[in-house]
Amino acid sequence: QDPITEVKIGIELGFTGPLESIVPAMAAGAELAIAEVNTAGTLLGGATVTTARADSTCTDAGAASAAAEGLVTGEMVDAIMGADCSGVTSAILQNVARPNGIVMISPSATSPALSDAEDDGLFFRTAPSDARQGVVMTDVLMDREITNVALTYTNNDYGKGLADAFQAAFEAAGGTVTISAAHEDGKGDYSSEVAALAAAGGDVLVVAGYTDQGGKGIIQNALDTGAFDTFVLPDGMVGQQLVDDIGEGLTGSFGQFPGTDSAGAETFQAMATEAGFDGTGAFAGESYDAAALIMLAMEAAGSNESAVFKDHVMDVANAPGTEIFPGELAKAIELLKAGEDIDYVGATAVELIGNGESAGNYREIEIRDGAIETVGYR
Amino acid sequence: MEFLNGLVFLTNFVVVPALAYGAQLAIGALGVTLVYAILRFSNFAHGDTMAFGTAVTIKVTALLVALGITLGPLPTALLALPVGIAATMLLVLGTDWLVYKFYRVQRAKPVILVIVSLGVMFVLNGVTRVFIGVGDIQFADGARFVLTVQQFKDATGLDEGLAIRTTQAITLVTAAVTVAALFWFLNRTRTGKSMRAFSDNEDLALLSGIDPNRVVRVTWLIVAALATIAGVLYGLDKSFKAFTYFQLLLPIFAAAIVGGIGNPVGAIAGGFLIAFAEVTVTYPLKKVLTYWLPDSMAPDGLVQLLSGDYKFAVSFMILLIVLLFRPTGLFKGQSI
Amino acid sequence: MIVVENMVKAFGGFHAVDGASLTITEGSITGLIGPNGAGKTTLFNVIAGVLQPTSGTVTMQGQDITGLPPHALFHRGLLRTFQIAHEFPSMTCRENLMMVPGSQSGESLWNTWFGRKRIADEERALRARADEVLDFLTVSHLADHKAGQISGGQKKLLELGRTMMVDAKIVFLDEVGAGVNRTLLNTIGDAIIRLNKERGYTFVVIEHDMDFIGRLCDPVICMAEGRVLAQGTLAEIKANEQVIEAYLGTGLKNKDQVAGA
Amino acid sequence: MTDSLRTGLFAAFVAGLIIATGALDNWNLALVILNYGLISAIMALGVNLQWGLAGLFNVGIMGFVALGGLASVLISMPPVAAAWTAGGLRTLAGLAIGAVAIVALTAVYRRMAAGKARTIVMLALTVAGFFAFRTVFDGGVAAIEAVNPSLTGYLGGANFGGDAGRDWWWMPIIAWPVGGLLAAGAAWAIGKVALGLRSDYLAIATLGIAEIIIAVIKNENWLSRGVLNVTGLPRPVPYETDLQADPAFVARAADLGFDATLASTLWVKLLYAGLFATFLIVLLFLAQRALHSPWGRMMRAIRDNEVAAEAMGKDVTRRHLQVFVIGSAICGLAGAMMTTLDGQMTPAGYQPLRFTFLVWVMVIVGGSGNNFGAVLGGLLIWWLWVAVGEYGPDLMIWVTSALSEDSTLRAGLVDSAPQMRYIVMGTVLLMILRFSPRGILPER
Amino acid sequence: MSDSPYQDDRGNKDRSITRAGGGGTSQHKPSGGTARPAPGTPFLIGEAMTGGYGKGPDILHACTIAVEPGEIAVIVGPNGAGKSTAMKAMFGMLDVRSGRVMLDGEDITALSPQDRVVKGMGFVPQTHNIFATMTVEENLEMGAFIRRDDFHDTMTQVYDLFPILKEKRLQPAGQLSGGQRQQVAVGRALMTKPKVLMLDEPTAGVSPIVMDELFDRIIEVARTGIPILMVEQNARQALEIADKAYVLVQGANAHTGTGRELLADPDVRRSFLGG
Ligand SMILES: Nc1ncnc2c1ncn2[C@@H]1O[C@H](COP(=O)(O)OP(=O)(O)OP(=O)(O)O)[C@@H](O)[C@H]1O
Ligand SMILES: Nc1ncnc2c1ncn2[C@@H]1O[C@H](COP(=O)(O)OP(=O)(O)OP(=O)(O)O)[C@@H](O)[C@H]1O
Ligand SMILES: [Mg+2]
Ligand SMILES: [Mg+2]
Repeated sequence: QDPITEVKIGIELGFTGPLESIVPAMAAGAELAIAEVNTAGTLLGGATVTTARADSTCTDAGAASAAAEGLVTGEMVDAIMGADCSGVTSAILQNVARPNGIVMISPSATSPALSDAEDDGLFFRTAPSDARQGVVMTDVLMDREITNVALTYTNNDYGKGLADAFQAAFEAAGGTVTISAAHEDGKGDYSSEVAALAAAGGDVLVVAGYTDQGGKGIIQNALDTGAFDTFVLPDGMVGQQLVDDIGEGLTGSFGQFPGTDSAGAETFQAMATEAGFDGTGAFAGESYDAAALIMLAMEAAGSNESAVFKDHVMDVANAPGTEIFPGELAKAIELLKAGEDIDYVGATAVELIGNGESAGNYREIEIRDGAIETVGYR
Repeated sequence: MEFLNGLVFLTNFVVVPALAYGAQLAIGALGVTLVYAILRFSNFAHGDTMAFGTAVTIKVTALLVALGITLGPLPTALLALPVGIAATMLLVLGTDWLVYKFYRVQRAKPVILVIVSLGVMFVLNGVTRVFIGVGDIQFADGARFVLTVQQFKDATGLDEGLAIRTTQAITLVTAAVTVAALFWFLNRTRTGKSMRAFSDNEDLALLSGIDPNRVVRVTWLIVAALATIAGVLYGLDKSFKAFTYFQLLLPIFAAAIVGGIGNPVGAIAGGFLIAFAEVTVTYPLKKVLTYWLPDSMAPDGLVQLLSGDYKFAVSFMILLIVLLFRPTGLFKGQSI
Repeated sequence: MIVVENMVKAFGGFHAVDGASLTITEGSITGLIGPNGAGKTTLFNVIAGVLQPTSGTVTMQGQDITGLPPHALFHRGLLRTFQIAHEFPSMTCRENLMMVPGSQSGESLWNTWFGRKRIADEERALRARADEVLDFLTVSHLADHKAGQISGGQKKLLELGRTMMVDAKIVFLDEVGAGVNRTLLNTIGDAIIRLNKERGYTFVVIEHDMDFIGRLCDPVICMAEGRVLAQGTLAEIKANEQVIEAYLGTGLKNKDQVAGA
Repeated sequence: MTDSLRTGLFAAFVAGLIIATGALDNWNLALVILNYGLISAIMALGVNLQWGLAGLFNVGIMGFVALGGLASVLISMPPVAAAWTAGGLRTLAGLAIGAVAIVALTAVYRRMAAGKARTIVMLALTVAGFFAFRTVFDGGVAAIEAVNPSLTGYLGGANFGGDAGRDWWWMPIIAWPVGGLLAAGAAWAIGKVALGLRSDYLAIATLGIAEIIIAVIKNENWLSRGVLNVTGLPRPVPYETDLQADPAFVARAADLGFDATLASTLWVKLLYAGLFATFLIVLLFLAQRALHSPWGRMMRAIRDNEVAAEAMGKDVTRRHLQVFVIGSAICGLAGAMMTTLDGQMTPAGYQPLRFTFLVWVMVIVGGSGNNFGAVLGGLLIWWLWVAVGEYGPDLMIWVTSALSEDSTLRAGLVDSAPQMRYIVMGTVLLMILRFSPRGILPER
Repeated sequence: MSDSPYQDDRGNKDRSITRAGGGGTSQHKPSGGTARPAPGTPFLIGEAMTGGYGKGPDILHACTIAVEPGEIAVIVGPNGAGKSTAMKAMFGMLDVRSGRVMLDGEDITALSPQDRVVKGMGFVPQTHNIFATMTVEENLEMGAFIRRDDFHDTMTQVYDLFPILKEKRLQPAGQLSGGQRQQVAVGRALMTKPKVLMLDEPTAGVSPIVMDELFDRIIEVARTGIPILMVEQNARQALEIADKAYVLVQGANAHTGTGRELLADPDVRRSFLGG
């Protein structure tokens, strides 16, 4: 058999559209992992990894499918890192990835519906399903003896899914959700949302949104008007940028995001800063991990054929094996080459369960003195 | 006391924000309405013109701050605003010369111009993003509040607080000044009247010795100024993001139309109507009623007129209701 | 044939038509004159269903037609022309005429798909009729011209031609003469008389040209300030003091001074 | 140049673009573009009927497309039995109460004389009706949405074919015309109230109505699963994976010299293309016949001068309603097709830029008032929309290849390539309008 | 209507009116009021004008029209003969392909319409001749747009001439009846205090009494030395007061003479005056 000289990974994210502001950091995260592997130059006995970007638009299933078609049948990519939004992700999966038998790892599609999607074993995600996070968030609140909360979520499958999961868990645990109100991203003015939330009242405000979208607008407005002073921040809301933007007011707010007791996140952030992008941006770490997993699975399988390496994704992601952190991809490749097992931890403590989604180990954080501090793990 | 608390609560969460938002919409809608009245088309590129002007202002603000020039308690962006306005003026004049003029000379149907403005919108959309990026940018500096919740509580001893942000105060003052200046200009000055004449009957304006090119130029200049001011005020009060400004187009159009498109008074009324409607229609009265009603009657539910889910659609529902009963808007607008 | 009773049409507080009552007899050519702003056009618009009356009634052949929409009135045989010609500019003159007849089977979508044969037959007949009308109006050479590109007077002829495509009962003409060359106006006048004689159309004619009114109309109604001021033959009207004062005037004062200069 | 020659050349050009995409890049992409292009062409045809023929400025296309999508879900998805037992009937009862209340209200409004009494009765009816409706309806909805919310939580559709509806593979095709009917129903109601408005007002009213329709689809989870999306819609064509597993198919593909994956993906797309093209051709045929008939002449007259048309006995309001309903129905049909092709319904994906303005661009560029123009414009603009996204970044890399590898300008430009889609779309639109202002195929 | 590919929607509907390069308002003040002919040529003359709309065919064929101070010149002719077109050509609203327009001895063929207004030409078009959404008073003010002096006297004069306008002073002109609008249009032109006044069918649609008034006023204006050029279909009355008259047929001069001469010409009477 000919040696493999080139591996091509498609990066399909919403470069335009509602998520366009967080996507550049995500793409940069994925490309960081790829650059790392290329620097090592040892993948599959010396193959170079190239990338091809495509625009998922986040919202338009038709355009996303066409773009994916271009990646898979035009650019002949071996795997896809993407997509970002759950809607287009499932469209690409069904319309392009499955028919062509191409592996897809999404860094940010968290809709519970994707857990049971028919995928022929081709689909994975480095973000956990929202169902799990709802339970974790309930625990965090209950431990702090907070039982009366207001809830707002971004009106998409992520926000709604998370809000529903949380509300169910929280009420089952005896808590009260005074109001569960959606907010639309891509607006600037959130005073009416905050007015409604304030009128309903609650000890804290749970904001299931994005750091640079409506979520931020809501927090800013709530602080300014004195509606709430403590916020609960799930994964989409945890980011240094938010802390920097809001400043003092966020002190004391808390939340959780995927992560284990590992140094991976900090390493990744340092690497990102070095590479010139914001490593704390939502799903940047997940993107790094998604790309890394694709390449490591290839190495483990000794092949860049999706049909072959799709069965190795879970192996490299999970224990047993040597733990692999960001910046150690070269080492991982060596280990795999040597026939050893690895346990990829990466930037977000990846642990794949079920049909190939992140297990949902969460890191509980609190904002103190303008920094995100870890207070525990769940 | 109870009553006062309720009142303050309502003011803090409804009146103040809606006033500021309404003022921003109103200035935006004024721009749309002027283009409509004088150049006769619905300018879909207006949102992106706002974004462009704001983007330039942001760049200049950054430069000023880097140079150590600030305005003390006021946002530095106010200092940069004239530059932003000037740049936007150049932009729209350039666009007019390059694009719109051709169709004006050809006397194209308004809908052609609408579609042309759609093309301009696409281009401008891209240009702005390439120029400043797609991210979220916060550029307000200086003092954040004129009055904070805590200050208010301390001063009055009430349970509820009232906050007024600097940007909200600036927005209202600027809006008032801008609108007054515009009205004075349109109704009192020769140039203003000639613009109205031109908007009414282009040929006859010509026969009265009015220079059409000058009218068009002045219109664009005013529109550029209005767009930049609206954009910067909005960005100061919230934050800047290219996509948000594109989205803003819908409420701005709704405001212009509700008021009666082509009618400046209507644009302002429309702006405030839409803003207040968005805040109040889905507003849960629970807490206010708890203050105002005797304890025994305090409500259990949220007491919402309309479920919050539909908040996004509220401005359009208002729009439809108004149009059904007054088909040309609140203040009679022009209709082609 | 048409009876208008106590018609009032107010714009805001201003009564453009203010209690006008008049009767139009079948088979007549009635002239309607009056100073500018007397409410003639407004009265037309109310009768023709373009405006809703504030109060008052209109009956046509004994049936109440107050407030019916224009298209319904058309089907009852009431047609009108416009003070400013309302042609269909992007259609040819022939098409302008062919579109007129109501209840063409080709106006139902279903028939356009499944009733081609019937439509073809109808179209042939319509076309023949349109050409006949164009001929009658001495403008057959314009049949394939776009109606937007013919001269003002020709547009007025076309307006009149449309009323001939169907068997109208009553036709309202609003200032057919304004801006039309007098020689052409005579042609139009002849056409009106022929229609009246040969086809029995009833006409109501608004016009400021007394010669034209004189040639065509009997009786003549004069309106002023929204009311009927006088009614009778043109000679009677011309002799009416009030009419002279409000409408006709007494001729030029300065004429001689200039002609001599 | 004669009209038919011009049409022929334009058609050849568009076909050439798609074929070139296939030949030079890849056939799968070309077929994807063709499929979505055919659907876009149908939408453009509908809008052209409204604008080109009747001068109705409808900017609410998105809403009708979304209704079509909803129909696709309601017809082609299997029903969720548990949800029906939990609260299906109660929800329907709630809706019935609401409908009765509205009927009663209109009856009171019509029958009773205006005055205080009527106002009071109407107010009382409104309040009572509203509360009755909410109590019954909300309970039902809550019950439905509680049924396995992460996967269903809605009533599902009417497809009783086993295996998640796949046995009744033809149901999606039924769903398409139903989508048209649903959109037509909505258009009728909207037209009844809004068609009296003039140009820009109608435009903005329809824009608003579209947003409201989307809001309903996004929030009424019991009906449409809202923002949680409905995925895995059955298809009227075989699944690629099934084909790949079918030895007969693999053998036949091998005979033709294709590998199974490629053959299956192409075959499925070709089948879709055939279905869509059939619908398009039938619609185009009907539209052409209508246009060149007394009906079309009447519509042109109405567009030219409504007042005169009204005076010539044409019921302008009724005709406007007719065209509005038909045009919207066509958009609904296309929307249902698109949802089937996507294999899922994503309410958040309905953005005015994509589903309203882009369609308008298609119509104007193609040539409003000309059915062929609209259809070809649909295909052309859709090709461009995809092609710019597809080839833009490559082009940018090529353009900037003169700059040094690590210049920040180059990096910046390459990064902003996706934004170029907007710039290029805008520029092309402006160019076409500049040099052929009535579109590429002007009316007559 | 022009054959522009865009379809027109407002104004007089010819693209040529806003032709490119129509310069800015020059600031020099019109002297207004009196006119004095340069020796040798008439005060205002369109000489051998040939031209048409846009890229369309020629409508005018070597058509000549002139008027002297204190004179009333009347153009008559069948519909579509090119009378309005000739007026527009003299006002610079369409390209004159050959021939020239002279005002007071100066060649103004290349000037834009606004510049001609500044030079003292006033024009009332046949249609669309008022600002419909502006009040009657604002309409008159716009007539005085290029005047920098106090124009209230002129306005009083106009109100004296058309008392109905004073009554409807604050009403939008678009709500007036056909004849009232015509009065506004003429009033607007008078506000310019023009050196030469051009009227395109000023009496179309006005009642006999107002028509007489209008003619009277036109005579008065002419008597002050301002040349007046008008198109009329009420030809008999117009010719009676005309010092000079032109009959146009198909864009060319068919007959020229004094008003009385033409009135007496049986050929002219039959073909153009309705017998
Ligand atoms: N929409 C309107 N709003 C307010 N006033 C109006 C409106 N339409 C007409 N009028 C007024 O009603 C009066 C009658 O107008 P109308 O057009 O009927 O006159 P007319 O008799 O046809 O005159 P003319 O002979 O000049 O055409 C006028 O004084 C006019 O100002
Ligand atoms: N805007 C235009 N574009 C193209 N052709 C035009 C335009 N306006 C007028 N025409 C044509 O020019 C010719 C002369 O028109 P003009 O308006 O000068 O006639 P007129 O003598 O004023 O007639 P009337 O007495 O009916 O007003 C006509 O054949 C007409 O069709
Ligand atoms: Mg009238
Ligand atoms: Mg004329």
